[in-house]
Order: sequence, then C-alpha cells, then structure tokens
Amino acid sequence: MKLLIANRGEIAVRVIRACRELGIPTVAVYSDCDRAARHVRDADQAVHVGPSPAVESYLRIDRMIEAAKATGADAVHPGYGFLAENAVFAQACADAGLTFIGPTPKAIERMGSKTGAREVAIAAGVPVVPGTDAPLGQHATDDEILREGGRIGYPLMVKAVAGGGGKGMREVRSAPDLLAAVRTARSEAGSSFGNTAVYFERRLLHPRHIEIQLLGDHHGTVVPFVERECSIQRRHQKVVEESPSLAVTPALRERIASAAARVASAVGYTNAGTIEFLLDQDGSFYFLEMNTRLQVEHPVTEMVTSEDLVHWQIRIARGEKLTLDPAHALTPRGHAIECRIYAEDPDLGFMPSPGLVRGIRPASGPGVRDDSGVTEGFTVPVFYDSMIAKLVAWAGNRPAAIARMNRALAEYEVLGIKTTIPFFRWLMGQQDFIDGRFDTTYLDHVLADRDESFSALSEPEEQRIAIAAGLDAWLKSASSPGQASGSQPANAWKTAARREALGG
Amino acid sequence: MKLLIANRGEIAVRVIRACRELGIPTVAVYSDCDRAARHVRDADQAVHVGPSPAVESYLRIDRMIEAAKATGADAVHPGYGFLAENAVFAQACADAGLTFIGPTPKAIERMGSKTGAREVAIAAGVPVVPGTDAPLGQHATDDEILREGGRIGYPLMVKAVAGGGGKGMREVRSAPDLLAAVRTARSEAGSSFGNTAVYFERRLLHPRHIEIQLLGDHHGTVVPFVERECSIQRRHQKVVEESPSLAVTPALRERIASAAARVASAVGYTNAGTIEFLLDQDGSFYFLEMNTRLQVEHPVTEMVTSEDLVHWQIRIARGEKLTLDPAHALTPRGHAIECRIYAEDPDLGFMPSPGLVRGIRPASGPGVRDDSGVTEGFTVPVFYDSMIAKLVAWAGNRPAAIARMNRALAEYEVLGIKTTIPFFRWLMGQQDFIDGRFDTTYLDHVLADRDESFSALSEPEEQRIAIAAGLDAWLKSASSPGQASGSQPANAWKTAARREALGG
Amino acid sequence: MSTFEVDVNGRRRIVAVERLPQGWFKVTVDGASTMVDVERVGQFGLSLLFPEDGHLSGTVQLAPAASAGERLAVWEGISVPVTLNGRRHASTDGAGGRAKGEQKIVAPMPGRVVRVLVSEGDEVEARQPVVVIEAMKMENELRSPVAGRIREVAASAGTSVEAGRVLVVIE
Amino acid sequence: MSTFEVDVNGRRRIVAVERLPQGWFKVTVDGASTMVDVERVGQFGLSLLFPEDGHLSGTVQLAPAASAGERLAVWEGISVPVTLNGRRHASTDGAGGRAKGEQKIVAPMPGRVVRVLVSEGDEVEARQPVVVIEAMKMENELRSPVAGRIREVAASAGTSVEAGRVLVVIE
Repeated sequence: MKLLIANRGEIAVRVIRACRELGIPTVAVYSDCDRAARHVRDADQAVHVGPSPAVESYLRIDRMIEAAKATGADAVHPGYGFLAENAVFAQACADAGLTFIGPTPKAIERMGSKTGAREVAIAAGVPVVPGTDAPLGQHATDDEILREGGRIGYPLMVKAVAGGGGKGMREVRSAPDLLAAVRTARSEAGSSFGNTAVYFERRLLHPRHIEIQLLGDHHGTVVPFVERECSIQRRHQKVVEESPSLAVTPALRERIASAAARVASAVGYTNAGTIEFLLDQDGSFYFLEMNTRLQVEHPVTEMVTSEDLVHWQIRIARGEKLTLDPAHALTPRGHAIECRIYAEDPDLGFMPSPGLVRGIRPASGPGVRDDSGVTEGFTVPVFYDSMIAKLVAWAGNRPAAIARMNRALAEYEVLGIKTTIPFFRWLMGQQDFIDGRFDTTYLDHVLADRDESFSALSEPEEQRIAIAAGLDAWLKSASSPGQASGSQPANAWKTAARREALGG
Repeated sequence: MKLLIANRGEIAVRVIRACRELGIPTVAVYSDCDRAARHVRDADQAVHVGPSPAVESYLRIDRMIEAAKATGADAVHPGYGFLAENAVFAQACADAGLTFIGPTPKAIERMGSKTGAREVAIAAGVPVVPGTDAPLGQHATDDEILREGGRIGYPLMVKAVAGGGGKGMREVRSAPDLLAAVRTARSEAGSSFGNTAVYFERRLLHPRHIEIQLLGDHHGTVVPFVERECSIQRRHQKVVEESPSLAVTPALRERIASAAARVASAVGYTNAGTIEFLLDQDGSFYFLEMNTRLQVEHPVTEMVTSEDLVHWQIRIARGEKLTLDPAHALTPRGHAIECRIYAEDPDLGFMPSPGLVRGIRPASGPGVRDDSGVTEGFTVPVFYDSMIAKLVAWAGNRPAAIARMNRALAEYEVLGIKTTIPFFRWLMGQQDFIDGRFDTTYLDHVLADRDESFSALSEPEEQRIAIAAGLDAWLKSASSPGQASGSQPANAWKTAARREALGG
Repeated sequence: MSTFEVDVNGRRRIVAVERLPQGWFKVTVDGASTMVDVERVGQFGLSLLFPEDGHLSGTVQLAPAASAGERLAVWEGISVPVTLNGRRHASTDGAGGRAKGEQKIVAPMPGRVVRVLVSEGDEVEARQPVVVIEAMKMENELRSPVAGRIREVAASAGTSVEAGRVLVVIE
Repeated sequence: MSTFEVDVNGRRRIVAVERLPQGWFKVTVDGASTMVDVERVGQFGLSLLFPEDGHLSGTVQLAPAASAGERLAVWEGISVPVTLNGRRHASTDGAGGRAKGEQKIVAPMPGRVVRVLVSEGDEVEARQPVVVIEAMKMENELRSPVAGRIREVAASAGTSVEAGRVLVVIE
C-alpha cells in the first residue's frame, strides 16, 4: 500500500505517523501557502495541488486523483474537513482504483443528509430530536415555513441538510425571527455546501453533546466505543472533548452505544464513524447526526481504550477483521481531555491570529500527548481552519487529568502568534467545568457575560515581563556591533529585527 | 508541602511536572554550568549550590539542606544518582525536619551494601547468585582472594560492595586475572564510593536482567509491579528497557514479584524501590541487588500499569495509604519500550558529545512519551551523566511498540550535538532484538564485532544532504548584505557563523 | 544605566537597567528596584532569577509578533504584547499610565466586511467589537484592543478586504 | 551558477547550484543533475522537494556543530558531519574521494589520559581507538573519525587534560 493523505496540517501529520508505524509510504498534497508545512516535510512524497484557497486545492477531487496516479499511491485517507464527507470523492477514488480509507460512497451519502440520517435512526428504533421529517426546499413558502415552525415549537434550530461544523445553523427563539433565520442559514449553506435545503429541530434547553465512536469492518462487525463528552462548544464548535462523560453511567453507556451500533449496522457502515447524540437532563438521548469520518477528538477515545483508531482505519480498509474485544472498547481506563489549540486571539473574540510561528515547544512528559501540525518557521495561513495542535492529557481520574492539562498548558510555548492556550488555562480553573456542571449552552453563556482578558497577569508577573523586556533590550544593545554597551538602547529591537530578517 | 529537588536534568524536570500536577511548589538547585538548565527554569524557585563538579555542588549535603531552609522547602526528592542512595543525606534531611521522598536511612544503608542486601534476600528465602558471603576487606591477602575465587568458580564477577551503575565491577574469566581485577575494582570503588571492599559473584553465562518495581507505604503494604526487562546493556549500563519481558510468563511473574515483595517487607521498605534479578536460561532467578530509589526506567512501568510512580512517591511520603489494586499492578496493558538518549557519539565508541543544543524537537503523537531535560540554547555540560532524554513508546503489543519507537526516533531532532539516536535506530532493526533473543551479554558482543557506522546513509541520502548543504550556502550568500547573489559563496557559512554569534 | 519605556499588555512602565560588577543586574520598574540574574536561553528566551527575592525563577520568551516592533511575551502559557519605546524622553510623564498613540485594526485575513459597528468619534472600550468580517465562511468580530476614540473608519459593509487592510483607527 | 565542495560523512562531493527562472534550483552533484524546490524552515532546516524525481520530500537540518566551520546535518534521526570548503579550486581533483587534510582528536571533556594506543607514523582505520581517557569515573575510548596516518601524539598516559586539548593529529 502507498497512501495519499488528501488533507493538511495536524491530521495529515497524524495519518503519516500511523503509516510510518505500519510501514506504509505516504504522499502529502499541498497548496501554495503550505509548501513548507510539516505534513509536506514528514511525508515521503509531496505533490502540489493548487493555489491557497481550498476550492482551488484541497477541495479539488481531480487534483487528488491525479496526485495519487503521479506517485503510484493506491489508497487515500481523507482526514476530516475538506473532502472527508464527500461521497463524490469517495466514488471518484473507487472509480480510479484507489482504496478510500473510510465508508462507502453510499453510506456517506445516506448519512450525509441530516434528514436522511434521521430516517435511518427512526427506522432503527433510535429516538431523534423532534423535528421536520422532510427538508424544506428552496420553494417552500413563508406560510409553510411558519406552519412547520409552529408544529415543532420554539426555541428551535434551523439546520442545513448538508451542514456540519456549526455552519448553516441558526437558533430561533420565537416565530418572528424564523423567516430571517431560514434566509441566513440558506445563504450560508448555499455558499458552504452548495445546497440550500434546511430543516427544523426542537432546541433542547440544556442538552449535553454525547457521541459514540465506532468502527465497522467488511465482515459485518460493528464495535461501538465508550462515549465522548463534547458539550464544551463555542458557537456550536467543539473546543474541549473528554472521555468518559461524567453524565453517563455504565448502564446508560450500554444503551447509547447499542443505539449507535444499530444505526451504523442499518446502513452496513464500514470504517470509522461517529454518532452524535443530545443527552437531555432527564437522561433521554436523541440521535443528532452521524459523521462518516474520523473526528478531531478521536485521541481521547484512543487514550482511554488503548486502541489506535487510525491504524484500525487502515487495517479495516485492507480487509482485516475487527478483532478487538467489544467489552474492552466500552470500558474506559482513566480519563482523557483534549484541548483544540487554535491560532486565535481569545481576547479579541477568538479572531484568527495567523502568522509566522517563531518557535513551538509542545508540552510533553507523563500522560501528555501532543498532536501538533506546525513547526518553527511555518506561517499559519489565513485560508483554512486555524487549529495548530490537539493537546491531550490522560490521568487515572478526571481531577488528575484536569491538573495535568493545566500543567501541560503552562509548559506549552508557541512563539510569535496568539493561541487559545490562555483561554484553556482559564477554563480548566472554572468551578463549573471542574464539577462537570455544563451543557452545550455553557460556554457561550459564560463568554457572553465575561469581559476580562484571558491573558490578564498579576502585577508581579507583568513587572517580570517588563524586567525581561528591559534586560533583553540592554543585552541586545550591548552585543550590537560597533556600539558601546547600552549607548543606543532605543534601537535595540530594530537592530535585532534587521538581524533576524537577514538570518535564515 | 514545598519540595526541593536535589538533582538536575530530566529527572528534576520529571519531578517538577509531578509537583505541578499535585499543586506543590518546587525548588530547583543548580551548579555553575546548569544556570540556564531547564529544571532551573521550570521550578518556582532555584538556588545555586556550587561549582560545576558534582562533589562541589550536587553531592554537597550541607548545601542541599541550606537551600531548603533558605526557600522554606519542607520536603526533598533526591531523584536518582547523586545523593539518591546516600543514607547520610536521608538522615540529614530527617534531622533538619525535611520529609525525604524515599525510604528510611536505615533501609538505604541496609540495602546499599550489596553483601548486606544478599543477607536480607537469603533470610527472606530468595535465591541469590552464588558468591562470597562476607566482603573481602582491604587487608585480604592474595592467597585468601585466590582461594575465595576458586570456591566460587570462573567466570566470576568482582563487585564493589558499595557499587552501582557498572562502576567498580570487573569480569574475571580465569584465576590468573583475578588479582589484577580486584585491584582495579578496588581503585575504582575507592574513588567512586570511598569504600574499597569488594566481593565475588558467579558469572551466569547468559542471564537476563529482570527487575521488579515496588512501592511500600507507611502502613505495612508493599505492592510489586509487573517486571521490567533491562538486558540491553552496554558495559553493564542499561540503554533500553521494556515492560513486560518476553521471557517472563504470568506464573514466573507471580513468583519473582512475590520474592521481591518478601525482600522489601523484610526491611520494612517504604516508598519506591526496585529489586534486580538475574534470570537464567533454565528459568531460575537470583536476587542481584536493590535500588532504594526511583529508576531511570520507571516510565515503562507507568505506561503499562497506568500508575504515576512519582505521584505515589509523594503521596506515600505524605502518609497516604497505597490504595492501588495489587492484581492491576501485575497486569501489563500492552507493551512499553524506553530508549535512553545520550549526548554521545555512537560512532566514536559512545564518546560523550557535550555542547550547545541548537534546537530540539522531541518526538510526539500517539503512544509516545518524551521526558527530556534540555532545551534549545542549553549547553550539555561535561560534568555529569550525558543522558538528555528518555524516549518511551507504548503500543498494544511489542512489535507495534518497536515500530512506534522507530517512527519516534526518526522524527526526533536534536541539533548541534551528536546523540545515540542513530544507534537506537539500528538496534530497533536488529532481528535478535525484534525476536527477543538477547541477554545481558548481547549488546557488548554485537558491538565488539561491529565495525560499520551507525550513521551510515545510503548514497541517495548522502547526495540529498550534499544538495541541502549546497543550497544552504547558496541561499546564505544570496542573502548576505552587500553581496550580489552567489558572488562569494565560499564565505557563506563563515558569514552566517558571525551573524549567529551576534544574534541572541 | 539605561532606561526604557516598556508597554506590557497595554500598560506603560519605566524600566531602568544597571549592570552590577558581579554580573547581576539591578532593574528598577516604576521606581522599585530588584536584583536579577539573567541568562539567554535559545533564540528568544530569558531565564530570570531573583536571588534576593526568594530565589524566584521564571522564563520569559520574547519573540517578534506580527506587528512590526511588537513582541509577544510568553509566560507560563499566557502571551501578552510587549513594545519597547526606547530611551525615556525627558518630557514623558506616562509612567504607570495607558499606552498612548493610535491603534489600527486590520483585517487578519482576506474576507468580506459584514457589519461596521462604530462611527468616527465614538468612544470604545477595550475588547468592544467594532467590525464583523466574514472569512472561511464564519463571521468573526474584530474588537478594539484598547479603550479609545474612533478616529477613522476605513471599512464599509459588503466590501471585500485583503489581509492587512486597515479597517478602523482608534486613538 | 556557484560550485561548492561539500564533505558529507567524510566524503567529498562537488555541488553546483543554479537558480532557474521559476524559482527551482538545478543542483548537480558529482556530475549528476536534479531539480530541487527548496524552502527554509526555522533556523536551520531546509525542506527539499524533487518535483521531477518522483515528488520525493525530505527535510535536512544543518546546525552548527561543536567544531567551528562544521555543521551537523540531521536526516530522519541520523546526524552526520558536513563541511563546506567553498568554491571549487581549479586544481582540486578530489571529486568522489575521501576528505583530505589533518584531523585532530581533542579531549571532549576534562579527564585523565589512561592509555595511548598509537604512535607517530602508525596507520589507523576509521573508528579505531587511539586514546583512552577517564572522565566521570568511566573510561572512554577516543576513536579516529577517519582512516589515516598518525602525524603527532600530544598526549601521554597519566596526564590530566582539559576539554578541547589536542591529543592526536591524524593526516
């Protein structure tokens, strides 16, 4: 096997690592701005697939197939995002004789439609969030839309049928806002997914987001794993995930896992996938959607079950049987937490903060796993999702895992750009998070009320930084050529900048 | 609790991490050459304890106690090496009212004498390697020495009573070499440990080094852990350790672990310790010695048992009960391998290769743990053990752990100094290692026969490096101030060196 | 002795640095002095020890940031902007005060301006949203890094902007 | 076009570098040419792509080593010494041959010379032990990095030496 990774950044690095461990040569693809990216350097071969905008590179199915042909790759891993849930891509791989590391095009298509997936769940006897059965097409009248909204009840969610990642999704609290929300969601969905169809779902008031990872082989076996808790979301985007969930008892775990397995089996699902549920305060759970790919948060499952999901993806695609013990997959060992480290400034509303990484020293040591995708000297581009690393802490129990995550965040150094590390340091200290008192509305609520900076330092800490800056300027001026010690300190940083620009 | 770490380098960093996770403030100590060392920077406080030679700094008991007093520390972790097995130090801590994170001075003293430890093992009904019961004092005559040697039989080992780490140890194959070996061992032992007493042990021909980690609390509980396999040694120094051992069946594990627990219980052992055994080809095992401290290789035990030994050391010292399940401690989860990465040049007889670390990018990602003690900009000193990192790979089984270690070694970058990484890359590919066909004599034998470089590259690889060097020179000359592109490439690296010397 | 104006997290401090014979430095921040033992570590790091202040230890990384002349200091996972304004001017009286001067809010990526939330002359608070820009199919609020008054609004809703384009100037 | 003499792992190669209009380089090593797309990454790294040679990818790190003028190239966990001898001299005929010139074996740490295993005029092989030095209470063999002839022995058994002291010169 030779495997082409139709993706970039940390997930491409993750897949390359798995391939190296399995002795499989790898092919990376890259756009203009990713020429010096880590995934390009770590792969055995690398093929340029176009300009920086994703539609001209990482979303170009034809270029991916060409790159595979040019390098003799016979398998393709789509990662997540980009073409990962694109049935046309999976079919194009199959047509070109390439093994697609994922489910069949049919399964992707079936579960990729949110309303289609709901039908599958209903048929499998799995409860779904009350909502519209059929999507509202482009020509639905305002009256039809309002009638359907009234039937579901408020608050409700307007969702794009082809949606994902929080895009094309709007919350509506009362009828007067519905028509505007439908218009916005349609416009977003049209530009993001090329499909303006939307549907409505009742908005549960305080749901947790609980999801079940599963694997299916080509011999009819489907194995569900212990749940992941992904309720810590900002604007419907997960930022912290953990496993297991404090809200799930072993008995409930059995029930949710078996529901997830029923849905997957109903479509003959193969390879890795995840079924997302909303867990209501009364313990009832509802099918939300299925992600027909690997998830960003797969490491927390790996850490508590001792399985390697990417290895399994490749082995399943090769036709191997799932030999893992189903009881083992449902029994968590300790507790794992993942923080998604983004190149964003949490103090400016989580604005993307792309730029040149001047240095990176990821956290390490006992119980810490760093899956980062950037190195010193790489410029985080503006064109894609700005996640630069997944940081995972494992420990024997949840409080110890939080303490370890705190330790890891404090030792993680990213130089030159802003990241969300200060935000996570704050979150790990929040009593509600520590006590597990949260649902999917928690973070947006807390952030809305919050006005302080996440990067606030104590007076002694700020003084220490001022001292460091003063000493830095002193030392730079003292070492400048042709200058007596400290004579022209005002120019110290400018001189340094010139030197740095010259140096490699 | 505030904890002073009476050590340096990666083990000091390891202990600081544990303290941060437990919310305990830390105090580092440092010698002249360690001013900018990572352990100094990571601790909350740091105290200078003397010049670079260890006898003037890290071995100064008085300075350690003073540093604790000066900073208000009330506990001391000795790490390994330096004062870790020094009963006088443990007693001095106790006398100063400091909690020593380790066993009692009495236990250290009792088990620190190799002949005394043999007596404890014999009394506990644990077999020992046939050897002299009483040490041979300074005044033993040549006749007495030769008679005792004849009684034990050849080959035999001459060992310093106070020895450790391969020092003061000599193998003797026949009687004519005995007197010279005793003289050398005595001289080494005298300068290393201030004690010239030696004893003899029969040399097993193909033994494996198997050891049992254990913990004892202050409430009479002793828990032994699954064995570590440490037969990969160069000149009696461990370089690779793993857990579990391919040579140990569950039944044998039970027997060795229970023998280890009997020895520890016989001296009322508390805190972390390790009992080393030789495992003969016929399955018999012999008590070798006890290390009354944490070991370098403790991470492999942590990875296969999900316990944190340094956390436990601190908790035990605080008086907590050992609540872990003994059956769990003896049941390995998967397989872990550790490589000790040294600043040594494996192609020049493993000569120490101290110097300025220009950059370090440790391996990371799934199943990899890096415990490194150096950062970019640190000069590895010539004064101490040259280990700069412990790299550990975990996977579901041994072949997968070896494959992962290979992947991790290939991605580990240490710039500016030579390390033993190329040696480990070679070792991981040796069929005897892969098949588990080795004993403590394996590595020295293979190395003696071997003449090729560990850093040999293929012709295309060397060409690629030559290409990189040529391009580097071209780019440097092109960016030099006041020079036209490529006009004076000969000076490119010299110009660059000047700039690098100027820069921070 | 050299004196610098240093802005940390938007707060200006006067830092005086004096090298002592034994190699340590006497550093005075806003009038209070402390003894510092400093070592460079790597390209951008400084290890600080305070031998007369409880032997405290800490490392500050000072790497160049995206805006020229600014550094991003990293301390225990927290990063804050630092600027160095050079030798103290005799006329400066800003010790302890807020950093002065204009602040430009620029588009951090190519995108489309969705909404402009302020007008010229408005007073804004630190971190108040001023412009909403759509990029990567998500709406992002651009906020003011400081409290101040809007001097110029150079963006209008519906227009496309390149990365680095100045949208709002705050003084 | 610029031409360099590059020693990799003790083997000399002639490397000619020519920039092509589209930004790639034509690099000729000992007469064989290949197309290279190169990017700097970080302080010392170079990412190489060979667009016309199977799209191969690899990163070489070239950091300064302890000996002045030498670099230590790191490739997939293997590090090898690299020196650059500058422009090719018209008289050089060493293409593909062994690196010429003297090699000094220096004490890598302070210690005591235990044994000297060679004499002036001896022929030694690459990696043959030449001096045994005791440091950190362990005996360490110093080996010759190259094959050659011992030109000078500057060490004698029993003497203490400082780090960096030349012990043996090989030509």
